[in-house]
Amino acid sequence: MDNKEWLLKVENLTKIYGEHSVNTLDKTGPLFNSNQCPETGAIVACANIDFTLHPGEVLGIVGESGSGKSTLVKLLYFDLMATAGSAYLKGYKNDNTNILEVSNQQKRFLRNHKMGMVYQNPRDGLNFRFSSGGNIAEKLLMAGNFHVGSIRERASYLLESTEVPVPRMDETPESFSGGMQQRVQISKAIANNPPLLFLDEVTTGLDVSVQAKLLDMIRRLQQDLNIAMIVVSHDLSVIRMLTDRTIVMKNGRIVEKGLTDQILQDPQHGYTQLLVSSLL
Amino acid sequence: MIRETNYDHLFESQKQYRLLLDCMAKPGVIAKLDSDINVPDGLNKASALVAFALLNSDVCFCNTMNQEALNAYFITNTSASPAESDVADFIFVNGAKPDVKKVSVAKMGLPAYPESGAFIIIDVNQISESPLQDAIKFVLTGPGVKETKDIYVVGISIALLEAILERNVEYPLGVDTIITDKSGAVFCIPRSNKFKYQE
Amino acid sequence: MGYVAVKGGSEAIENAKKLVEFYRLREEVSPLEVAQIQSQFRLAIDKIMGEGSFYAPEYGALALKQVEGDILEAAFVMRAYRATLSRLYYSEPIDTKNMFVERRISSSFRDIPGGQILGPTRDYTQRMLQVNLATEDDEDMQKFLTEFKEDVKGAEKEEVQTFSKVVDLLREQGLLKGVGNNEDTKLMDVTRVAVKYPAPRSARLQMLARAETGGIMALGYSSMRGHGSVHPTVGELRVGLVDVHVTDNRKRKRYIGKVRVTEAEMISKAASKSAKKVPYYSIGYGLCFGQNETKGICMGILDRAMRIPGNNAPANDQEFVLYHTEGVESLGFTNHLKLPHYVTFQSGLSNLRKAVKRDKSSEEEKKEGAKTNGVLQQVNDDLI
Amino acid sequence: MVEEKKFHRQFNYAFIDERTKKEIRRKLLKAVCIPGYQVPYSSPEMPIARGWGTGGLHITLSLIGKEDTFKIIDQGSDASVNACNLRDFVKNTTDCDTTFETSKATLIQTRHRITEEELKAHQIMIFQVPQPEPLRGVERYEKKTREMHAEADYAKMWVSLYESFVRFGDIMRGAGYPVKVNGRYVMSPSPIPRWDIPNLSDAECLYLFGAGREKRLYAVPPHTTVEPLEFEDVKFKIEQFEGLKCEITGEQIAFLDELYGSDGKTTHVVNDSDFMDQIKEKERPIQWVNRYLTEKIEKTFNKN
Repeated sequence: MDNKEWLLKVENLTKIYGEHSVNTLDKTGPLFNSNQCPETGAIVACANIDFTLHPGEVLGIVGESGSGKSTLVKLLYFDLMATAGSAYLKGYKNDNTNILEVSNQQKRFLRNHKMGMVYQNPRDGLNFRFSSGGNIAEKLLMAGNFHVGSIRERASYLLESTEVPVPRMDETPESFSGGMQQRVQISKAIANNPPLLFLDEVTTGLDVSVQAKLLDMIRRLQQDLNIAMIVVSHDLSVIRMLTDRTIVMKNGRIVEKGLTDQILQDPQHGYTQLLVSSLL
Repeated sequence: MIRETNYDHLFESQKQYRLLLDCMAKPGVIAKLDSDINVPDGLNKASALVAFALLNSDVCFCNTMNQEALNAYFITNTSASPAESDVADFIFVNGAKPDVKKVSVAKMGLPAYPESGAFIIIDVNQISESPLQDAIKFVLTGPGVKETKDIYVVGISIALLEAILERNVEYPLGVDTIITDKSGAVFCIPRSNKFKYQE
Repeated sequence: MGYVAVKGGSEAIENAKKLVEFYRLREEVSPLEVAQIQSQFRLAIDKIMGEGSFYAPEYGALALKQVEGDILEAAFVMRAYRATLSRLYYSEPIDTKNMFVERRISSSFRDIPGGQILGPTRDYTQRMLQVNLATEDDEDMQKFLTEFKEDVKGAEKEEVQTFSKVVDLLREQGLLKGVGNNEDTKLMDVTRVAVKYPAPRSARLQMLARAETGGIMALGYSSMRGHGSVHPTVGELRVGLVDVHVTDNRKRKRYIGKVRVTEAEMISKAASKSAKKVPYYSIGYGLCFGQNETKGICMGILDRAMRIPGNNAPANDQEFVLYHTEGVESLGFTNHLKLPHYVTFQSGLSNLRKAVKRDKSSEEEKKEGAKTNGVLQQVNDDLI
Repeated sequence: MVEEKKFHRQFNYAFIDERTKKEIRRKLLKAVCIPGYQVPYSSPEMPIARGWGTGGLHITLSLIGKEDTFKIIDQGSDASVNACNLRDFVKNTTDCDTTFETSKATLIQTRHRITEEELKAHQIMIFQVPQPEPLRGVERYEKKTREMHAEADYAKMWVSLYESFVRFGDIMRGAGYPVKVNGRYVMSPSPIPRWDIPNLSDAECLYLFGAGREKRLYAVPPHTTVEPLEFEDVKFKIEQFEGLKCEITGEQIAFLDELYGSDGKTTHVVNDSDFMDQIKEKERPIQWVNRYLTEKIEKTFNKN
């Protein structure tokens, strides 16, 4: 693909918990089937992650729990601090500023204007003391919209497009079903049209029928808005349904990447083969 | 070493503090500080009175001029301890011949606790509300100033002003400045003030 | 008329002051002597000194007399007085290993080197109202004292009672790990600087030592009952006298006197953070003025609880614990509700009236009840 | 005798020791330098209970000198019991002049009101603050609210105002309406009514705030912008007192207290006791000028 057409570039992204030694990275990973450094006990959540995301593209990240896939998006959304590595966002400060190293105020700006995040647990992405509309308003207020009328208009529109009954806008998400909470979370995440959206295991824990509807909705939304997404899931059927390209992770490392169709039809790495066969 | 025996640490420091507070609240207002004290050479009396009003053993200071005599004088009369300029709560500077390097590393506080930024006390020759020869004109704007306020200062180096402006780029982080002259006049520039200067 | 009634402020205060003095004395029982209070209300004075953070038994007794026996109010008087005294020196850390022990128990071991010493305690007595005390007189007192002295004759002059620590036994075996509070290189004096959160351990312990006994008991108890996970054992509880030294300006160590303290070393299990995941014991520490074992123990529980990461229980949450167990501050603020609030109330009232008007005129009457409740709640929130 | 000495001790001028005064003075200067920012300070115990004005007293006693004339009001009244008690305390420990007359005072300590009369450049108004943290209602942890101020992250505050509008049709903040100072810090003005809020902005006098129990000091210097938080389409409003007037003076443009007589009848009187006395005995003092008040004046007198 044309080099000009990137949105997010990630290089050598690494997160290690605890004290690590020079050998930590060499003695962990899929080869050792372990995240834990045998010398220091440090946990390598993810290491040496490189990839490029294109505008409007949907990238899947798949792997079992502990593979580092959630850590990866949390690092990019600044929920966690990276141990090493860099990330660049197209259009932000000449495209060449490592967003992982900017000040907290700048990070806040990026989150408010350039990114959205949907967490597995709606409580992480929504404030349950606020109404659904209030949650969406939060994102809009932070992007500088201080007009209650237009905030409510936008919130209604978003809730409608995510299939949440608009009359329930002023209720707190507490009383909503899990699927509906997720849809409110998605509305909030895309409230100010961010070019980049992270989805972290958003269907995990929901009923199968609810899952299918939610995935459908996400796919439609993605096509309508042409928003770039990074979709994290342990579930290959989610990856198959939503993504164009896929990264397979194990023990904090990338073991395979490529077009989703290709990976599903012809998995190269033994671990991916295992995943695919379990899907069948 | 001079121990100031005439200075009244209760009422004089109260009175002079009130003048300082007024000056800090209204940048550009000029107050006169005076007292019967014998300041060592190379220090404006008003700067000594600022020190008497604000320093004690809870804080540390860095004086960048006539070090030995002034350090002894401050220690004796205020109980504050001397320190390097990057940790000092108060930095005393000669306006005409400043040690700019020391000012450029002054504490500017932390985002959650910006008040730990230092006070910079600058000795100059003369301060006036009306134009003076060889003076630098300060145009002050910000909290405490109705629209703008002009102040003329003789004996202050541009490099020093640049260093202070540089420290105050990321408000609320920054340093707060107190300028005194040989006649005992004093005015203040808090970090919230966006001042400009003209030669 | 309301307006005039408010104007009599000064006079009203003067009369209230006289009246409370009258209430203190009106029964015409001879005035309590400070020495009587000091010696016979020993445990009350200990509490007052702890919560007042001022070790001065005579002043504590005087304060208790002044406020008609309200311990927290007396602690408040002590604090206010203490705040006017200049802080000249910080003492050297006291060494409780060299405590002159009056009482010392451990519940972790059946026997400990030096033995368990019950000392003065009501722990194992029956709390029946002792009606004979109603008629106690000087003669009774002398009789008891003479008999008691007779009883203990011979045992009187044993060697000085200092003992090594029970927790040292565990520490020597590697079962007890240090707290590792590296943040505390310098003592943070909570009476001289406002605490910043997270607070270093030196600040946390000081604040607990000054905290209201009932307050820390409630939170310490909550932690044991299931709101949190501290299941402690008394490693050692000791009460006794310790020497206090200061270093003067010329770096000379000076002995300045003795204070009585209660020290509690509470032991609880902690998971290890290291790779091998061997659990070990960790200490919760309590130390306060005088004999106040409830406080020592609960302080130990809370010291431990506040080091558990996460705020999943009130006792683990340092902001929650430290802000709300500060007795003198809680006392003042809860009582400030007695001050007039009519301006703030008026301000909220005007909002409420408007909202009720809007509500009535609005067509959707469905949620009327719920809405008005919400409004009332909001008005209450405003009345700070 | 040692015992005698023990119980005979003089207190320092203005009660607080000089070392603590200096600390408070330094912190007040910093508060002035960073308008609206809460500076932590030692806040020693006073012989007055926490929550009863210790923060205000710390400031007053650190500033006061022999030349000062001190006035103190509580809920607008000089004669309310707690104001009397604090006035006595200040008077006894400093021997300074005290007054009820707003224009004669150099230092004015207050609880929950700004005087109805406009303050001048030489005057300092000192607020007793119960809860200095405007964000406490939306975030209970101090560690977090500090971070929020550091990053000027006021999202939660704004959402709470939005929610108030959604639930009740208006921003239901009564007293203590949150304001933004100098375009940077969101600040609690202490529980003054909304009536007083506009007078914080671009004033001639210096405003100092002391929260003793919470150990925080902050300031609004003269000629500083103080804006109540409001939306483009949902605005801040002051209390209106529509069609009401003072039973005693007939005054219509002042914050009014609502009184209930024993016959159950409601009457209103001017809240600011000195303002009322001046109107009754001398002449109406010069009042603050702000656009909310101007609107109210126009409305009131056009109607009549």
